[in-house]
Amino acid sequence: MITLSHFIVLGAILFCIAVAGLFINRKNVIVLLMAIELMLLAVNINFVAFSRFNHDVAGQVFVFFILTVAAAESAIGLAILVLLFRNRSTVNVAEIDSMKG
Amino acid sequence: MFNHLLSLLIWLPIIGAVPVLLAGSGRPNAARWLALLFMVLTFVVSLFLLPQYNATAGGMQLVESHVWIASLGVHYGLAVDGISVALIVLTTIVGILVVVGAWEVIKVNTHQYMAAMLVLEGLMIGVFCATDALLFYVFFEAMLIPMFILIGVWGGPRRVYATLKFFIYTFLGSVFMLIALMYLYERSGTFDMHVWASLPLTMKEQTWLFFGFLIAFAIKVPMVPVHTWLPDAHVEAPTGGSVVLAAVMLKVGTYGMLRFILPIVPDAGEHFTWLIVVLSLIAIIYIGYVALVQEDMKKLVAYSSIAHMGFVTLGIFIAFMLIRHDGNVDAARLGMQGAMVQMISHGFVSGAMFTCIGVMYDRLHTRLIKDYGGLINVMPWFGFFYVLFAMANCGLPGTSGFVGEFMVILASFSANPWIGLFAAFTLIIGAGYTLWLVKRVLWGQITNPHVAEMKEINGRETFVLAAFAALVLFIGIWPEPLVHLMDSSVTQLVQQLAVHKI
Amino acid sequence: MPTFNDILVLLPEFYLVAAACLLLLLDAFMKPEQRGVLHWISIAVLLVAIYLVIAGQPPETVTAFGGMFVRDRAAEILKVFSLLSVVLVFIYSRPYLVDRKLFQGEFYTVMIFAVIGVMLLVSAGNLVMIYLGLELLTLSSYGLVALNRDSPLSSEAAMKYFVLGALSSGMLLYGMSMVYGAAGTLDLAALHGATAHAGMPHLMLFGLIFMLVGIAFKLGAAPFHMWIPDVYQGASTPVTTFIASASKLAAFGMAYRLLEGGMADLAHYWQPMLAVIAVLSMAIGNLVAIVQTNLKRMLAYSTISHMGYLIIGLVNAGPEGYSAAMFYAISYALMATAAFGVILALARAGFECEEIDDFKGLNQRSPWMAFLMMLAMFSLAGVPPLYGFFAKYLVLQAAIDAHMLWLAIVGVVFAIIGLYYYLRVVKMMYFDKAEEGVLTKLQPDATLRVVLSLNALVLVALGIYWGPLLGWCKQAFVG
Amino acid sequence: MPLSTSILLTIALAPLVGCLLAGFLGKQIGRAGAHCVTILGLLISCGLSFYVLYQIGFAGAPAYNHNLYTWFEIGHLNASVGFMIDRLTAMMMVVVTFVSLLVHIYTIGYMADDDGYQRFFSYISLFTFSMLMLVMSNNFLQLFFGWEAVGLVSYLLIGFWYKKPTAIFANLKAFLVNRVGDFGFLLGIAAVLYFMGTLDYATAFAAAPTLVGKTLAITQGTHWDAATVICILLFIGAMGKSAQVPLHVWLPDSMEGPTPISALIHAATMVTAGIFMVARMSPFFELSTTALSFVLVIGATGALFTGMIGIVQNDIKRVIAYSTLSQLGYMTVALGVSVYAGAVFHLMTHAFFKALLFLGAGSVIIAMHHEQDMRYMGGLRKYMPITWITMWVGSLALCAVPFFSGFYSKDAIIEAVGESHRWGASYAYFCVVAGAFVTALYTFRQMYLTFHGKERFTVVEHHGHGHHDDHGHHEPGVLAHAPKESPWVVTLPLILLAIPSALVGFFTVKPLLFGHWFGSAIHVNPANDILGEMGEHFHGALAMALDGFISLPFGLVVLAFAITTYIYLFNPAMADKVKSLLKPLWTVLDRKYWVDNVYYALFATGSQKLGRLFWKAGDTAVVDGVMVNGSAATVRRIAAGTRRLQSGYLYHYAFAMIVGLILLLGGYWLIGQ
Repeated sequence: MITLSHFIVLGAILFCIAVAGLFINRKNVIVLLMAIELMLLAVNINFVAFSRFNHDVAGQVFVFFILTVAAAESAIGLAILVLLFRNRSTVNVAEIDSMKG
Repeated sequence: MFNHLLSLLIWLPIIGAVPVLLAGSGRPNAARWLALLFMVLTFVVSLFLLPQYNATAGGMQLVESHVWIASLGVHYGLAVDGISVALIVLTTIVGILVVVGAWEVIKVNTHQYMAAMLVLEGLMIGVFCATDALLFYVFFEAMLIPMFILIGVWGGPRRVYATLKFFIYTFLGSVFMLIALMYLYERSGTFDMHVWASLPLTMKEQTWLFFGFLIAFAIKVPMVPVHTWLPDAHVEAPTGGSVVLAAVMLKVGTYGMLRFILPIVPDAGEHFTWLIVVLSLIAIIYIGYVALVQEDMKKLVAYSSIAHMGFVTLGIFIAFMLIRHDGNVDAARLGMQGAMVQMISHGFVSGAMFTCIGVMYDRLHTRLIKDYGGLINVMPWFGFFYVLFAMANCGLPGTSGFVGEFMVILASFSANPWIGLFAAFTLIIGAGYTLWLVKRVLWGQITNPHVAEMKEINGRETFVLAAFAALVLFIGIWPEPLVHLMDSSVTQLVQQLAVHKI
Repeated sequence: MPTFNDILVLLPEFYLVAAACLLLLLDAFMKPEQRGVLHWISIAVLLVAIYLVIAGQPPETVTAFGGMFVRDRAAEILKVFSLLSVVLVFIYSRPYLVDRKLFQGEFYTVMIFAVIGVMLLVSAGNLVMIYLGLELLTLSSYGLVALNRDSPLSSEAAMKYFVLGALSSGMLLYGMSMVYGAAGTLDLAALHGATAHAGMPHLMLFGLIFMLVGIAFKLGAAPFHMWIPDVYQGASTPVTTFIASASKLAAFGMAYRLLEGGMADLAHYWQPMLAVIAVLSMAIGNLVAIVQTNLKRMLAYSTISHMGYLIIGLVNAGPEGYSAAMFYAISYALMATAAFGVILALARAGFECEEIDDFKGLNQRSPWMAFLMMLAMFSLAGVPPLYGFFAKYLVLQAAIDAHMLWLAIVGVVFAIIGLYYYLRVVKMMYFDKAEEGVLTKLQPDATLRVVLSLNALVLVALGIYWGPLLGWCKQAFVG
Repeated sequence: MPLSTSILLTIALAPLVGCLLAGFLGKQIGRAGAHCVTILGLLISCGLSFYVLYQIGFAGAPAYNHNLYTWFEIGHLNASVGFMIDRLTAMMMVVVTFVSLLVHIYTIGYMADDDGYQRFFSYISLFTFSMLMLVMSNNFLQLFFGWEAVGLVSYLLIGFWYKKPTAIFANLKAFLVNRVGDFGFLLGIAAVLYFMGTLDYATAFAAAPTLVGKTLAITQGTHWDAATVICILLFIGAMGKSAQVPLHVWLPDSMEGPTPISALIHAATMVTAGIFMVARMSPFFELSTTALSFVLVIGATGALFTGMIGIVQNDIKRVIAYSTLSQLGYMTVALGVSVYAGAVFHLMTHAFFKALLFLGAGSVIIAMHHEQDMRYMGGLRKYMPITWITMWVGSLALCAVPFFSGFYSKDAIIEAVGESHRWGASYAYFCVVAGAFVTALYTFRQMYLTFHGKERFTVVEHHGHGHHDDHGHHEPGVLAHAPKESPWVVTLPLILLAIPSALVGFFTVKPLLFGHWFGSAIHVNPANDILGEMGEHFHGALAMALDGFISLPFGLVVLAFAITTYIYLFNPAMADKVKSLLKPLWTVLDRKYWVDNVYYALFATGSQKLGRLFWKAGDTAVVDGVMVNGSAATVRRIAAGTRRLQSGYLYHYAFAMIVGLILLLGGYWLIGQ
């Protein structure tokens, strides 16, 4: 029997992976974008699961909004990435540290 | 006009700063004359206070009260009692003398200097009038800005250190007062200081509030050990800045004690009287010794200011001992009155001393004692004034410096002979550092060839010094008008001390 | 079903969306040399929006679209000041943009979209609306930060902002999902009633914490503040100004909606957490600002500390506190526009005027600008009689009101430390001599000067007479 | 006829007007103008003082006691400025104005060539005003005003030649030492106020008996008798002003000032203010035998030991200065045995003969072109006969040779001490008797060295133009012109002072000492009334003088006369022999018992060291270093550390957010617990 807990745990695991991806990854900015997508998906799983178990459709509607925004977000993210690469000739996270302190 | 006399006094100089600023850096003379005009106008208006204020009746008079911030119950509340009137007149007099004193001395950005002075004057008057605690705080803090600019822009080489120290030090103290004010507001729902005076508070509350207020005012006064900003600020400040700082701004600290600590937290005040008394005595003796060995004239006078302000705090708090332990109302009034007279007197004496140093500095561009010597040979009239003010500084009878010290020592002795003894020690140490300074600067052969070229004071400088001299002598010879002006207010303060609030 | 009334309630927002689209079109058909017209039209558009907000203000709180959208006093005030600050940003930035060849239509349209995001966010009545408003604002902001396409710093800042912003939205969403799971509703008003007896209290609180992270990030409070310095520094100054003003108002609105609207019953959980965040923000902001040499970066840290003070107001969790915090947010927006405005007024092609040393001897070169900057600095430092003091005063009072005297004391202690770096700027301007080679000419734009002067003088005026504004803020929360 | 206020005001203010005119308009009115206005002022003042003395002392006018104006009024405490004129005051006024008048006249000659002519007149007139305020006061406050004001003028006058390093050292020293006394004095006044609740003499004196039994808590459990505390504190003031041991060190140094003021201030009037004050306060002092014994011992010590220093001095003025110290000791001794009238009597005679001696010394100094070292004098009697004769008159009076005024006052004191049974009286008796011998020794030595014997100077004519004020720059013992008698403005005061020095004692001893002339002005307990006892076997001034010839003190004077005559007239080499014979003693005296050195090391150097310690260790190191700059540096260090957290790396930023999240979760867990 798959219970709500399973979904929540799955969501949590995905979320953790995404978050870990964000701060453990020291190579490529693209991976960060992927991690962000993953994080939103984790959230989506939560919403869908809760929606299903709460018998409330609003959560699923929210998921659609999230998906839409995520698409826009990715577009902007990639655009910024392109810009960054044009200016800095690198997409290495460990090299983006000209501002600090 | 008389209904809004106090508002007029506050805003006249502040608004006057606008045309002075507009005169711009290109027309320094216009700025000077305008500034002088507004200072004189303010002074004239402040003179109206004397007939308008009924000294016999006492209490807060010339009340103005308008709702300022309705939702908080904050008022634009102004009123004066005798002490305020005296301090306001002191402020306006010093204002004129400072403008005249800076006449040709300030050559760069004259308009800004004069405008800052005018704003400062208005704010200081505001402090002495405010009956609403938040308004008081606003004036109290706002004063820092023009003073910061005055010292920083026209100051000496280490002005940055000095101004930052001055500003942060003072700010440090006042924010704790702010907390205390907020607490009282929470308790009472008002900022009316009069209401706070009758607000019952537990000892624990009073203790915290006491220290909140104390740290603010102790820094402003300044009391040992939070005094080190003052010598630095004085040394770097331009003459006018030093004069205002010593003559008026320090009084704001002790004035605050009168308005906040005494009526609002009398029981804590009584409990910690020993602390203030000890700190005051340390200021008198320890600072006296420190003053003795200063090599910079301004630093020396600055330290002597600290010592003299020690008498003010001593006089104020000795009243607690006298009232609460001995029930000696007359002696308490004497001590308190002594503190008040000392405040006014120190305003004139220290102002004059700093003006004198300014006169010398303008000629030789050094404040080090060792660069001078034998000044009397070339500047006999200056020497006359200098000796006069030096004597006032060491409390010679017949000068204003004596009156307050005398009263405070007498009252202290009544409270406890040992306190009187230590306080009276100023007679020796005060004379020591002041006259040694005079000896090294004024007397002797001229050793520095540049001193020989120094010119006698001109008419403008003579006017300033003579005005100070006249005031110093007047108060010294006949203090009764001043005492009478403040007497009923002092009596009320003393009566308030007797009220237990727990 | 949505009615015409619903649309009327959202009239300013609808109007702005339409106007933004029109502007976009207009820009497409406009010759580059006619952009000046676009500038004025944009300003006019915003002014009309302000008028619509004020004129259409309903006598009491109304909701639209089934509670998705709330139009109340608080929202109105925040909207007015956000719009106003964007107007200021437009006015201040024109010469700057022209000098850098950034004077393009998309700046205006994207900015207007961002402010629409602000308006939706502060009026949100539902978690979905919160998210959408927030995303509209932040996505626009990402773009704006990257506005200067040729600047490596800008793109770096945009990247950092983007990644961290996405992370924080992710956390916010994750929190929302849990809250949703626990309470079974996305509607804030419904949440309000549901939080106390939610089926899964732990889930609820977990959600709360994740949402707090989202709020703190948006405000820029420590330890979620890391993006602020880099973004402030890297973004072109007009954008920084926007982020420091309208964006902070929005963040406050979001915090208010989530905390008071949805989570008021859990206040005793989030109060201490926010208190810790406030202390950390004040500490880190004020401390690190001391060692900065770049003025924009210094102001960034100053923002962090100011957000700490703002949060003190939130910690109160009562009308007193919210009004203080709102008052604070408004004051901060005005002070930030003034301070950045001076930077913008002094910057020229090839000279950003963002190093603190660039301000050396400003009083000699341009006394009036120095004076305005001084007002802004003293106001930021919280010295009376300037506006910033009263804002600080109110939040500290709110802390005492909430029986958190210690928080007020911590607040003032850090205010003292903070004082130092503001004074340092004044010191540079007034006490130091200008360095050789520093350009001495000002931007000649008269509108900029007049408006900037007004902006800075308002700090004095509101310092002297701030009763009505406080009254409005109070009314917004007393209800 | 009661005295009118306007007369008294005129007496006090006439010198002040003179002072202001000469001081502020000195350039305009010129030298002659300056001395004219001041002397005129003094003439008025002096004449009216004599009138007042006549009225009060002989015409039976009642004592005057009225306030002029209120200085301040606080509650029941009224501090006023006013005059109290009784016989004591009247006598003092006459002494002060008379001596001052003569000094004014004398100054015309003495300061003739000085640049600061007008200034000098202004100062001495100011002094007269201050001194009059002191003696005429009817309350403690004004007393203190006068007390300090004379100190101020003394300060200004000692440093009159402000270019001389020694002068400006001396005036600072004088002021500071006086301030030590004033310190006690002020506390004494505070004590009076504390116990009496008033500063007014009449009220306070009337209430004096209530002091009996009152105590002052000094520490827990220690209570001191109120009267004793008051009296000793007040007397400390007198010790400063009247140069009593151990506060005597300033007076010899004060000789750096011009001679007229040495006569006026540091001999005749100001230094006797302490004596006057104690006499004035007799109602208090009579309450405390402890205090009186203290007074007695201090005075006796001064009378003998400071006089001894005079023997080894070579500076003509310093000899007289030490003699003044010694004579002030006598007066104090008289106070100590409750013989206030005797003290005041001696004060008066001393004022005349000591002023005379100083002015005579000044006359010699003029003649010697400002050479003050007696080793370069000798044989001057033939050059300046008037000075010589008048100085002998003064010297004989000083040595208390019968019939001279000094005899009556001093002998009475010695006798009274002999009669007294007060604690310390026998020590005092030894001191005053031995003091008589010492007095004679240094006086005759001085006379011989100055006026008699061989001339120890040479006259070199056309030795350039010796300028008047470059004192000490010329070669010692070489004069540009032969010494000559001083002009009449100098000799006239000498003569006018010689007359009372010789005669005043004879005529006034009866009323002043034994006739209760002072009446209620001086209060003596019947138990302490030694003068009363002595009066029982007083049979007139003549008899007293004749008795004096067979008294022990006179014998000692004769002995001293013989010794000095032998040494200085007949065997000058003997002086050096005695000196080497008594080398240790001589060193002790020459070093003035090392008191100056100890004080200098302890107070001047010590204070500076202490000050520097406070400044560097307290203010600079602890307050500024640790507290102020230290906390600033700490903040800065923390800031620099915190700054490093902002590493610039995205993953660190993200990590910080995660940490924050975990913190909050942890916090929640904590709350949950």
